[in-house]
Amino acid sequence: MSHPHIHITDRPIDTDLVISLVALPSQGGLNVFIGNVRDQTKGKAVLRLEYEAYVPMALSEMNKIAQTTKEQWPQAEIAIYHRVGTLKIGEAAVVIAVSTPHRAQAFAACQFAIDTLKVSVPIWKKEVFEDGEVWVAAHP
Amino acid sequence: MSHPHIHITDRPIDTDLVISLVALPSQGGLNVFIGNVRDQTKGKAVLRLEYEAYVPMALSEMNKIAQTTKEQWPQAEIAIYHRVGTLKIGEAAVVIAVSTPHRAQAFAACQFAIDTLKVSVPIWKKEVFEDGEVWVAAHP
Amino acid sequence: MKLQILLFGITRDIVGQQKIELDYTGPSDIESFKEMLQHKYPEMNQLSHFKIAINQEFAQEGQSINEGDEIALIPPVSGG
Amino acid sequence: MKLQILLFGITRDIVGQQKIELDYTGPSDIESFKEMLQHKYPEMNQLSHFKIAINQEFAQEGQSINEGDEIALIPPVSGG
Repeated sequence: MSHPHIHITDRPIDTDLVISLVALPSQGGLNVFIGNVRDQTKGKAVLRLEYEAYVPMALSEMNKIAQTTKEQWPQAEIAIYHRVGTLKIGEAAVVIAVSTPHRAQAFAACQFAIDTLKVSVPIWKKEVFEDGEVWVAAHP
Repeated sequence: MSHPHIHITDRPIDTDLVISLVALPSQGGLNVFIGNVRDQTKGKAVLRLEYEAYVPMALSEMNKIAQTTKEQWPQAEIAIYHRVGTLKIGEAAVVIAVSTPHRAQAFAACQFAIDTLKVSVPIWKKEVFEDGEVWVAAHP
Repeated sequence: MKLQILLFGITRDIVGQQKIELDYTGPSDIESFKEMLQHKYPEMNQLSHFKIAINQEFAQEGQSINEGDEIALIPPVSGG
Repeated sequence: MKLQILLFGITRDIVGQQKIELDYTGPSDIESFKEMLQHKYPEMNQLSHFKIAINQEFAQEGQSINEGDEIALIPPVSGG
């Protein structure tokens, strides 16, 4: 079953919108992770990033993250937005918002979600430098 | 020395503004904690909350949190906004944003900041119910 | 010595004022001062705890109060 | 069996196409299929690793490929 607050988009992510999806009156703690494009990697200037996704499988894996989060923290509400396409420095590649009745669970669940996304969701980024480009993590 | 991104305000907190204060091109990970007014406490419906601060000391303690965060996570940028006055259900009482080059530190530093704020900053909230009001945590 | 004391949260409700002036004649250490307040306002004993701030800093054990200090009662905080 | 294989990230660069069609005649288990790819595209051996997805799920050890499956190469992911 598809989770309503999981999206892959080629438009800039509206952080306020993602937050609003989980901001319920019963939830006192809300934690948000935003992954932004950095201006350098190991000291080398990055011009832009290009993200691509195996969309249907990426959505399926993001759904699994939402389900597992719900199993581990039954009161958690979660929203996950991931951007694809060409991103400029400072733009958000991913925004994850988690709300829970109390704050400790919101931190733990949000960290679980981004840590899992980083290893399980088929999305790839290519860093573009002045003198070339590199698929991140592709080579040892 | 006063930290530039620490504020106590009687106006609604603009989450996007707080985030923008720490969103630097060098910082890839950004964590945000939002503490919202819940609609109930131990099953009893809350109508609204009233927050008050010993403002100069609260700002001083919030500054110490920023300083300690910077000592523990030297690359962290932090912003802390706390609301005072009458808050409706669902409104944000506190927003803390922390950015770091990599994500794990952003989570740890943001959690440190809110955990410390909860015990050290002289701000008080009164829960207003249909049939009375209670200063939170005042009595055992 | 004459002291002005700022009151917040439930301590303001207990005392019924935001600020009081006291002519304090007891020992200047913070513990004696706290005992005087607990004696004068017995409802303070029902709180989880309360602290004293001197010049916008939490008072340390044994710290002295001096005339002109900004004194504040800090009941259990509940920000966030 | 005839297979369509989807390619992403660096595997698309290695193969030079987004999608290839293969007439695969080897054993149907995922390990044999991977070996065939590594032999056909030696640059795959230089990757940190790569996985195979069958019908949008990571293939499990020993899993079989069947005609009509949606097969995809999953080089090391780097989302977020």
